[in-house]
Amino acid sequence: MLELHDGPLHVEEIINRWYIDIRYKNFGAFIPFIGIVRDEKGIDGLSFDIYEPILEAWFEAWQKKAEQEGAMLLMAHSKGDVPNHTSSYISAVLSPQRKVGLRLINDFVEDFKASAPIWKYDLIDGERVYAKNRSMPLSGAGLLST
Amino acid sequence: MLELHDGPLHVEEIINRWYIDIRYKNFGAFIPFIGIVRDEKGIDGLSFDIYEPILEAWFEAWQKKAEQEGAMLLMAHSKGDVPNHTSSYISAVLSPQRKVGLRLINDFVEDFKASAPIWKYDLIDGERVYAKNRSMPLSGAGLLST
Amino acid sequence: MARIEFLGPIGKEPVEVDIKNLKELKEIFAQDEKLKEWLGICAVALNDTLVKSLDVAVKPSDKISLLPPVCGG
Amino acid sequence: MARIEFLGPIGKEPVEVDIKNLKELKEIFAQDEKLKEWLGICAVALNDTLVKSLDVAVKPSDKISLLPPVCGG
Repeated sequence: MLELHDGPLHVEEIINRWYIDIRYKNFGAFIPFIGIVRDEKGIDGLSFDIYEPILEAWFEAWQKKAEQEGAMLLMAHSKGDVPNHTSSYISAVLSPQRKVGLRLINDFVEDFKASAPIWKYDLIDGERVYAKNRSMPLSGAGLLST
Repeated sequence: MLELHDGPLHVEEIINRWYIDIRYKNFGAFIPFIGIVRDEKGIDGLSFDIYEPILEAWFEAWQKKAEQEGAMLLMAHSKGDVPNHTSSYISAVLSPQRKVGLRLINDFVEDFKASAPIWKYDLIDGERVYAKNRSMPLSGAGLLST
Repeated sequence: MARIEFLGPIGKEPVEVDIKNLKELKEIFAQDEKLKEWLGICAVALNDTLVKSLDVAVKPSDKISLLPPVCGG
Repeated sequence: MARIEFLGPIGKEPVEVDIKNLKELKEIFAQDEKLKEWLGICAVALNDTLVKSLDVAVKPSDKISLLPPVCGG
């Protein structure tokens, strides 16, 4: 399940709701990854744009991969502004055994960083500044350049 | 921080408390691993014995290792009986960046399985049956055998 | 006319172009000074699927998206 | 007398023994039929630190623990 929220994520609400939803599904490991906006480089927070159709297709492909190992993925992400010390991103793996779960949370989060169509901006003095240096070109980038 | 609880862990209370404690400490990644007792092989639950002095020393050694990478570890474990579909084990890594955190949660949980002085029993018809087949000899086992 | 969308930080309104394939789009964009800095780093999606080749036919009902470098989380 | 504790599933009460090193403990235990199944799989701690060698001196105030195979979580 993929959920998008306006502004910061309510970590307690989301984690508790997910746990209540899944605790009788007989998974042995529940591994959330919670991203929290760090106060650094003088920013007031981050801001995000998301292209939902491709994000959803990317997530569904990962969900199928997880299901083949008896596992399940959950993900929440913020749209718009997210102040320092609040959360913009939570993903979680549910798996029967720990080894599959620990591998999947690593691979899923890493591929998320490389492939999810989400654009990050630093919030500095009320302005959105594209975090170009921390961003990664998607697969096939440069196709239209001369 | 290492905390031991009698009976099942209250997942929501623990995770929420940890999150509230750490959210202003400027870690970028909070990665809990939550172990949930699976209903399998006809058990009613699990039960645990813990030898606390060695568990605490083991945890403190890991905490020092984590601190050297700017990270921090949290752990909760049950003593005694833990029914199916409740949690007996939560550990969490806090780290500035995701890569260190994802590596540490994997390595910490794996070493926990191999090294933490905790004994597991299946609860079957009210009896505690030592889970010998799923248990791992500690480093140096067999020293006193002839 | 195919519709071209410029996602995220590109900050450009969608345009409609009369093209038969992506090669023609590349030629049109080559004349756009403001797009130059983006073309080298943008991926391209046709109807929400990333494409890797310019030899892709484009129909008038198609949607083409330019996706700059990403950084979720 | 050093105190010997049998942890977890061994289910045996602590005993006190008069030994100068772990080699002597091994000799005493070799005569205990009920311990036989455990000795091959148990690790040994001296004052809560795992030891790897039998050439370890034991003082009367020492605590020795036998730790069977573990399975936390």
